[in-house]
Amino acid sequence: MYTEKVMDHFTHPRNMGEIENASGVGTVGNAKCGDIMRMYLDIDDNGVIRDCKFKTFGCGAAVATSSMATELVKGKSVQEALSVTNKAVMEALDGLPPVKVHCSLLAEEAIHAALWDYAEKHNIKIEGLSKPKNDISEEEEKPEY
Amino acid sequence: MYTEKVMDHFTHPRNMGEIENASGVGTVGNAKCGDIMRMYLDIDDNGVIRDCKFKTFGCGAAVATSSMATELVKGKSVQEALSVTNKAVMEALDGLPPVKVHCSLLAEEAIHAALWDYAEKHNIKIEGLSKPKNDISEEEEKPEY
Amino acid sequence: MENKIYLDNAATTKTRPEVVEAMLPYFTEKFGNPSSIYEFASQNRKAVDEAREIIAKSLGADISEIYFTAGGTESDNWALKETFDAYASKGNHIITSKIEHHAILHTCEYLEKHGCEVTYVDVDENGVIKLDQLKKAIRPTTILISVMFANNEIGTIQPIKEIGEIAKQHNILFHTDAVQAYGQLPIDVNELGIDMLSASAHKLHGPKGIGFLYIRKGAKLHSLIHGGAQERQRRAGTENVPGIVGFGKAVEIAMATMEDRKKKEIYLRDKLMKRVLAEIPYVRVNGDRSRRLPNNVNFSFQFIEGESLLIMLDMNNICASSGSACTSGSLDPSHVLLAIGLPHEIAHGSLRLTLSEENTEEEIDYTVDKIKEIVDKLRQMSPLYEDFIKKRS
Amino acid sequence: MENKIYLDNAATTKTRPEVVEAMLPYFTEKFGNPSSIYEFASQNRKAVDEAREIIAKSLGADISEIYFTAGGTESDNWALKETFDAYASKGNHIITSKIEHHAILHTCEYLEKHGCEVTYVDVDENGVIKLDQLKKAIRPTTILISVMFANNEIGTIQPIKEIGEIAKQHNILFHTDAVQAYGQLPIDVNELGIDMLSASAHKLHGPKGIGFLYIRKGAKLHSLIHGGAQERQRRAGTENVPGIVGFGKAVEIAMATMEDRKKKEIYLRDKLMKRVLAEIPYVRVNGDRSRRLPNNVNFSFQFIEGESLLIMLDMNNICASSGSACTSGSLDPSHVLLAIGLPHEIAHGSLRLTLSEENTEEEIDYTVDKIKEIVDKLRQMSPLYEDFIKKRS
Ligand SMILES: Cc1ncc(COP(=O)(O)O)c(C=O)c1O
Ligand SMILES: Cc1ncc(COP(=O)(O)O)c(C=O)c1O
Repeated sequence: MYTEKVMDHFTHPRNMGEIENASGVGTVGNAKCGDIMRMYLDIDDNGVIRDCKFKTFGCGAAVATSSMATELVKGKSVQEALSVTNKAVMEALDGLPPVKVHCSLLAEEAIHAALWDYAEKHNIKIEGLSKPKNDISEEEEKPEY
Repeated sequence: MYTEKVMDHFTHPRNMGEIENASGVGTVGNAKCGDIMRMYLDIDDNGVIRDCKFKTFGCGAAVATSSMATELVKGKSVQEALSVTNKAVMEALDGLPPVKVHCSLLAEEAIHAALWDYAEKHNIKIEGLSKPKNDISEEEEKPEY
Repeated sequence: MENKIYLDNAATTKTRPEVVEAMLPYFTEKFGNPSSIYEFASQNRKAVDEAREIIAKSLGADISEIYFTAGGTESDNWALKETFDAYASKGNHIITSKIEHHAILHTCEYLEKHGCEVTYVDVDENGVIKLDQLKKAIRPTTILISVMFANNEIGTIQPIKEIGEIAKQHNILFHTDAVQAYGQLPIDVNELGIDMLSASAHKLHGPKGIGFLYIRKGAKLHSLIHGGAQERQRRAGTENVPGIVGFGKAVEIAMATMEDRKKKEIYLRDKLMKRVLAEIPYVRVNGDRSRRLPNNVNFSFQFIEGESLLIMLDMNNICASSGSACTSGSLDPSHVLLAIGLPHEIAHGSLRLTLSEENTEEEIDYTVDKIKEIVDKLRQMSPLYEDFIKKRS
Repeated sequence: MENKIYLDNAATTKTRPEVVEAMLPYFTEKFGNPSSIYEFASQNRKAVDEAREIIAKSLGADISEIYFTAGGTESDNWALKETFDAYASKGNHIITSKIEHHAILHTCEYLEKHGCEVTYVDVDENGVIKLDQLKKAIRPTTILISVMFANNEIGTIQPIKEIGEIAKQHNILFHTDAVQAYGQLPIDVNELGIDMLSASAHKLHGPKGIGFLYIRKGAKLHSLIHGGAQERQRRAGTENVPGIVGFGKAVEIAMATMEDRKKKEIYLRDKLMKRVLAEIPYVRVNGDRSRRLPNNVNFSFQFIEGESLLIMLDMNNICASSGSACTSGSLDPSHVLLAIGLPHEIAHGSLRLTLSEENTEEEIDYTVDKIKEIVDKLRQMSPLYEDFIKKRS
């Protein structure tokens, strides 16, 4: 079902984890739909993404797209990162099954959400970035055991 | 599908053939339905069936019931022959498949038709015998090549 | 002959050993459910896709147009019932022929009880559909024309391309029951203008219980069998993987050997016909002499009844079939033989012999000898023959 | 482990070698069409009858009440659609449960579009149908109650006898989808008051593509699939003889080994449950603990998603299944898990393991070890787990 690249990024995710005191953190998706991605960005004073980490609740494609997205934005400027599209993520993974395309969109959104957080925290405006819509805080249901 | 007895009477039919100047001949059935039976009776002056022969156009069961019917009436008096029922024919054959029961009825009718013919020719009335309904002459269609 | 001579390949065929071979691993080794996501099952998904590809290619169709079913009957039911359902807003009229298989005719009867109007077009004395009648039958409410590719009893091949053109001109869907033709004749659904096509594996040396319906892209039919998302949500139920794999293999072989088989079968068929016609009086061949399935012979022997003939052939190790009422459990003889204008008693005396490439010339000669003997014996027993001879003399 | 550990027997099972053995002669040797009248085919008729007898006996039914179909899905479609058709004069209301298989639920949706009214009765948190709700749902127009014998996801066994009694009291037909239960649990249709029952061979180590519908004498349903006179005119299509023979053999073995299998499977199942519950935090067992199929385990692991879990298990050679949306191609997780009240994200984290007698204790231990490792790994990756831990500390 998945390409080798997807499987590789799923089983050996790059940059999985947290960044303490990150410059920006963004969480998108929704447990209801089965996918939540969180991106941590460490951005230096020149606006270059020094480090990027992720955590993901979701399917194999969700993990792989998160992993690949971190790879693609690392070392890039904020503006460059902004133009990393879901298509770029998919291409870098040698493609996704049609039913999984939404995972790559989520990865794009997660980066945007983290950048938005960074911009808010630092009180700057990033050209072409609007408030992300899919935030985990919008989620209604809570786990209950 | 057929019992051994049926198969035996089908493959080695008893009394198959014609009787010249028979005392009575009866033909029942209808080519349309795929079954025609003709019975020839040779009846002596005491009203005993000396000989009985048949010709049949029809399925295995039709042939076997004809054959068995001739066996059952041979040597019998006209009155006795009249009481040879389709059930008796079926029992003597160890049974017939349900869809073939009509063949045994046809055999009963064929005997009746031959007896009727005998009665008419000899101007006698046989107690309990009515004019057979299924005569080949009622058939509409004729073979046409 | 010691060995059985099987001349009933229109009823069903022997599954080829290569086909069984191909199926076997999918029972006990690669037994996974193709819908499962683990690797172990994905090989089955692949096997199903490969079979689908072989079949699509054999028809000039796209793989997305082939839907596996449990056989020709289900495919026929699906095509008719779901066209009726999906195109209700356009109309409720279906055109078919009088000589279709019961899988079509009984489905039509069912639909008639549910508001469908069906026109049953006549065939000529050779079993060829009357195209002018078909054209005249078309109404604004006609949603489907369903005419079989080749008849299962008398082997007549229909003018499919012409029907396809008529259907297209009037923007009507065209379904063909190709259960007998598929694997015997080359079929290109695009060339012939076919929108739906039914086939069944066991008629071409594949396994029983598996078939397909080809549905042209754009035809809007929904599922006949509802449930899981199998077959792109159009035919629910866990895929019969061994059956599908076997079907694919059978088609692959059928397509590769078609020309050679055809030649051999036509040679034997024609020899059989010629000898019977030359050596037995009062017999006719049913069906078209030239527009005919390579493996089909159908005779009517006057004065005798088919079931008796079959049983006696059986006792001589020859497997054949008849349009006699007695063999079907109904009272009337074959509707096909009646539709080509045979009187009942001649229809009753019919014999169908359907060959395969496995038959030998020796078998054919033996069969003719036996038919001769048996027909003669049964005629001696027949009151109809007696009358005929007496009248003649 | 080098060898694959197959824990998805609710999806499909390995065909038993004895079953394949029994089927084989019917492909290439005894390949005749059971409807043919010659001796060569009558052995197939007999083989079909024998299988039918084995199956009838296994249910306490009469042979004339068993109708072979292409699988559980067709049987379910048949029972519902043709009851709706045949009993239209009595009413148009069907009662079923919220946790039926899609073969029932999607058929109900189809029927709703055609004038049928359907009540979907709730289940409790263990997946047991609410009998009081079912009783209250009965109307004068109710023609059918269809409730599955045991659920395919969470293994809960329904109070079939009670439902049978309710149905009988109200003179309503009772159908049960026993696709998962048949062969695992003893079933007597008379004792339980079942009027119709669906089963599928491939769920009990028989072949794919063959099933049956039990129809109690007196129930008036007509055919779903129209055509030839097979199956006493109620299910047309050339009989899948190898499939039927294989089904018979599978049932014979299933009935003979039921008790031993059950013991073994329950032992392994309970061990699996106990170890997971003891060794992994934040997990729950779905389905009833005691009214449960012997071979079914269903967990929900909090904070993780099922497909990831499945893929990682697969990489460790373990075949399992999940109610996660991702595995079904739809967006919502399993309707069954939602019906027992699980929130979406917990339903997404579900894992179904379904055993067979072939599984070993070693396999179970290995599987638990792997689940532990993988769940831990996925939780380390999970933002939900991160939040949970942070909140807690
Ligand atoms: C022309 C035709 N259509 C349909 C069928 C039905 O196919 P099956 O019996 O495989 O369902 C047959 C064969 O029985 C056939 O000859
Ligand atoms: C409860 C239940 N009903 C029906 C079915 C459908 O059976 P099949 O896929 O064999 O048609 C299944 C299995 O998929 C099932 O588990």
